Amino acid sequence: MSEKGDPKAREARIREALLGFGAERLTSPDPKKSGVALSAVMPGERMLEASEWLLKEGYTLLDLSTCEFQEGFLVSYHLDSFTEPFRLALRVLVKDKEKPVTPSIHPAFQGAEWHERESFDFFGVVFEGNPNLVPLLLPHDLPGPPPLRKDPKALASLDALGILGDGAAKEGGKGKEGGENGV
Amino acid sequence: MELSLLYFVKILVAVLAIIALMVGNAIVMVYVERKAAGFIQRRPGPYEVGPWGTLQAIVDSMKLLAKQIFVPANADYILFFLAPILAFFPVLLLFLPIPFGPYLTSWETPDGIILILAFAGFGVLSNLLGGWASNNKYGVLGAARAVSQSIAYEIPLILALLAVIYQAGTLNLSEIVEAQGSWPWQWNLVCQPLAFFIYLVSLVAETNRAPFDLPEAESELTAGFHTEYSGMGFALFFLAEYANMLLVSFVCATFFLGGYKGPILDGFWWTFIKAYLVMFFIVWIRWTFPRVRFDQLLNINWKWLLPLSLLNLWVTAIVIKVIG
Amino acid sequence: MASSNFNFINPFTFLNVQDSPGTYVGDFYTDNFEKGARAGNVILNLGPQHPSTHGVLRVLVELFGEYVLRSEPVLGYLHRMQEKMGEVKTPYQYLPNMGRVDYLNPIAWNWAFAGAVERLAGLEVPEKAEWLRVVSAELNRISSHLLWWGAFVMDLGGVTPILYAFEEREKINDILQIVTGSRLTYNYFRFGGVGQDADGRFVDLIKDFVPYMRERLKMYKALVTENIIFRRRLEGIGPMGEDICRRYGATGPIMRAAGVMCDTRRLYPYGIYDRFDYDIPTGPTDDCMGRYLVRLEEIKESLRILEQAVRDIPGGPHIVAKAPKPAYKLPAGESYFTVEGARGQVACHIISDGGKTPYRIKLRAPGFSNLSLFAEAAKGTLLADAIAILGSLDLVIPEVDR
Amino acid sequence: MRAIWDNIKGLYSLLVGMKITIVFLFSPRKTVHYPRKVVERENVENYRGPLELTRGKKDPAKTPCISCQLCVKACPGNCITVVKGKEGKAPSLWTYDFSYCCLCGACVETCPTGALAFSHRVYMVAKSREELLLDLLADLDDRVKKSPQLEAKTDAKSDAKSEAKTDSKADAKAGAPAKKDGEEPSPA
Repeated sequence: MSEKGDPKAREARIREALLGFGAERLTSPDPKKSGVALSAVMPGERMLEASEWLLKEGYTLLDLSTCEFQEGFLVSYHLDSFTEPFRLALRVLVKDKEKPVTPSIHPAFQGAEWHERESFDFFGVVFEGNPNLVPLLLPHDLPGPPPLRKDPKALASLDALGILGDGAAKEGGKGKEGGENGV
Repeated sequence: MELSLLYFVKILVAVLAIIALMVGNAIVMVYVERKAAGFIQRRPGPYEVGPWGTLQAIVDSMKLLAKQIFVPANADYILFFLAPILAFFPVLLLFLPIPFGPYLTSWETPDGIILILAFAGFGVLSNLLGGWASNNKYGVLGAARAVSQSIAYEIPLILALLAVIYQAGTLNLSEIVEAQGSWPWQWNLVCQPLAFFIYLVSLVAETNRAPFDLPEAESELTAGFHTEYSGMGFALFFLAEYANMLLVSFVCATFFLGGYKGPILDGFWWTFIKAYLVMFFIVWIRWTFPRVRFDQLLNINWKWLLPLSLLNLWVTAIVIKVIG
Repeated sequence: MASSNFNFINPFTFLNVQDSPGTYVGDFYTDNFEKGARAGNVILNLGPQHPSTHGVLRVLVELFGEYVLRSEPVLGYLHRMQEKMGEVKTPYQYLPNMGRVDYLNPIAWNWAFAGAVERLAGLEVPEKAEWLRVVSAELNRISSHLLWWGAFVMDLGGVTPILYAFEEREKINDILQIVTGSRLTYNYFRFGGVGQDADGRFVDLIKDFVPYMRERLKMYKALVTENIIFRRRLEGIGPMGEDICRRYGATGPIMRAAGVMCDTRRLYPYGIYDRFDYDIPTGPTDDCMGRYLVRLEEIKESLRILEQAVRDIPGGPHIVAKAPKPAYKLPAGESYFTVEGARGQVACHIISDGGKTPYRIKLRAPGFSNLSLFAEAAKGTLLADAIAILGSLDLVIPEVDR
Repeated sequence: MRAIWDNIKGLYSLLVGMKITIVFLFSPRKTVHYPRKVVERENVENYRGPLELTRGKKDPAKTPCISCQLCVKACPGNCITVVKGKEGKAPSLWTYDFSYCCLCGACVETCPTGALAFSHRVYMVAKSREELLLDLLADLDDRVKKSPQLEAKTDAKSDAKSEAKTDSKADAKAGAPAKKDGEEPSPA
């Protein structure tokens, strides 16, 4: 498990490792305001490597929160180590909306299987390598598109919300009634 | 012993009386058990039907009589209906040699206990058939458990009784009672404490009561072998369970607690008081303990009760040889 | 098949059916599960209606004799699409839903959602409100653990203790009813405070309750914890070490029983938890017994917090002066807030685009991750042990299914 | 050897458990046996039951509701219907579907005139869904008929307390069925 040490050194180490896995837009938002200490956008194909490294560091997958934006599906992996207050939010942007596919991190975090199945249920995001990608919470024969996908008109832009930036939200997307009549 | 008409009439009356006793016992015990469970759990138990809820058991049995009997698809019809009947009727026979009072024995036979032990095995057969015939996986698991549990626990049960039989030198139940004195320290309980303890544990296991209620383990197998039974089928299983409890309690009273003998005024009331005390003990532990696991159940038997009962038998034999 | 006429069948049909898969027409999940089964093994559906699956969980198990070879929980029987509901209601209107996500520990969910909204909106919470939040959350934790305790012992066949647990639970319900007005699905928190202030009776009842509960814990110990049957049923059953917990994301008492001091109250102090002196119990063993002991210790620690809390009660308002109205709009942005619930880390992730309703609400249920661990922990155990493991995970199905 | 000793000690633990349950067997029951006994008044008073309209300060027979529809908009379950009357601001219809209500209190908190409050009807029973569609104006009229004068709040509290005392006294008389609580009957 990761040694307890200087928080700054730890942050630098994790930053460096994540950069090594091809992380982009690495930011450290104020944990008091957003709840995460480090946020990064990862390339989907390197996510598994990164999670294997993080597992060795003593990190745990808390949850996997998917959200649909104009740019694509943003899959946020929230990870925590429980030994020190340093929560990570690693994001994978699945750009192809027609066939959203991203590799599964099941080999590292077996608990991700269910979270991925849940995202598959709600958004139709396919996680390649998940051993049992069948509907988990919804009936297997549910008609229609995945229920949490939004009406294209109601979609917000990722950049306008600024959740991948420094946390400071810009004016934008205001007045849109998100999901009221999502498909 | 010649077979005469009078003799048959006596047996017939005895059988009818035993049926009445079994049904009456079930009704009383359902009430007592529910009331005791309620009081232990600090709630009033049955309360609404009749004064203090005394009519609850009768009303419940009426309900069971009126209920539709549900037969699952692909169930084996004959065995499915045969099983509850098989559970109930052999128990009738088992009450025949029990000496309720000094002259109150249905069938005075020199080998009464052999009869009881021989026919006691029928109960588990009905459990097996019921579980098997109802085409239910829980039922089959329950039936399998019932068989191995019953077979395992019959051995220490017999060995524990055998020690008493050695001591009394007879298989006749009345004579075993006669061999004991009137006062509690003259009972077999005192000179055979280990046998009494082994018998007590085995009787709980033989009657499938908690903490040894594995064949019907509610939280694991929903209801075990009688999962698919409803209405009268269920009622008969229920009746058989209480009848079995009553039987082993009577045997316990006869063998270890001095039967119909008591400090004052021997009579059948002593048998009943003692048997019902044993029944209350069974009820009491049911509402106190969690259930054991199946391998533990068998371990208790093969690793503890069986060696202990053999040891007990051995010591008894030596002592008898030395003294007598 | 309606059985109107007598059909005499081969008694071995039961075995034959098992030998040729496909004879039984199972549903989608049974068929899916059956693909991996060995011929001759029995596939058993535990649930959705089963006495020990606490609600409507369904677990498919492959049995060899009584040994569980493989198992797979099937969820969704109580799925209510809480996350979608969050997208069509304003945050204020969505708040009552939090009491329904986990009906045994609603205060933690109240706090997770209210906390996430406050974090996003930058709302300050008055001191008195924080005090009320801590006290109600700890009371709720005790009541949740009590019900788990009773239900767990019932899974193991002891029917009586759950009714003793309910005595204490009723007392806690009486206390919480004073401030929340309800007895089960509390909707107590508001953005920037709590719904109602406490009166003197609230404090008095807590003062009475703490010593009473300590006495009862002694009885619990004598009746259940030290009982030989109970100990033999739990010791060494279902070990879940730190590694497996990390891989599956298990939190709460399961992770703590594995020896990791993971507690959000300590790690990311929220509310006024940093004022109180309490320990985070970690388990002596990582088996069912360890998890059991950790939860009982947690009741004691919660009592300690309550004892300190009633000693020093802050004054002031119980809600901020300009509390958000029902039509309150969230500012655009994202926030993530975690709370230590009775079952583990409860988290709420809100993304807002500044519209009338939140853009996305993700609820992280601890039971969801904890249950995903079951399949691995139950492998190769006896059926009765699998039930004990299932019970030791402390599942609340509405929370798992959301 | 140690295992054997453990098992023998375990038998003692079983006896301890049996002692506990036999003591409970002979100790008094904890259940409040509902039709014969009721819970203390104090416990009922803070219970949030179905909504009711409060009585106006000036005219105790009228509701202070001004039909502003704020509660209708605030309600997450859409269970409130308020129709404005022809004269003034007073409502002519105020119905509320209790089967959809989640008792969250959004309406009570948004009401600008304090016209809404939670009742304390613990013993409310309905036999069908239609019975749960409550007409609060009729309910208010019922209450006005019962006690035309508006009691001051402090009086009501002390009254409740004294009643609770008599209740507890009645309960103390062992087994004697306590007199029925002064609860308002549920609107049929």
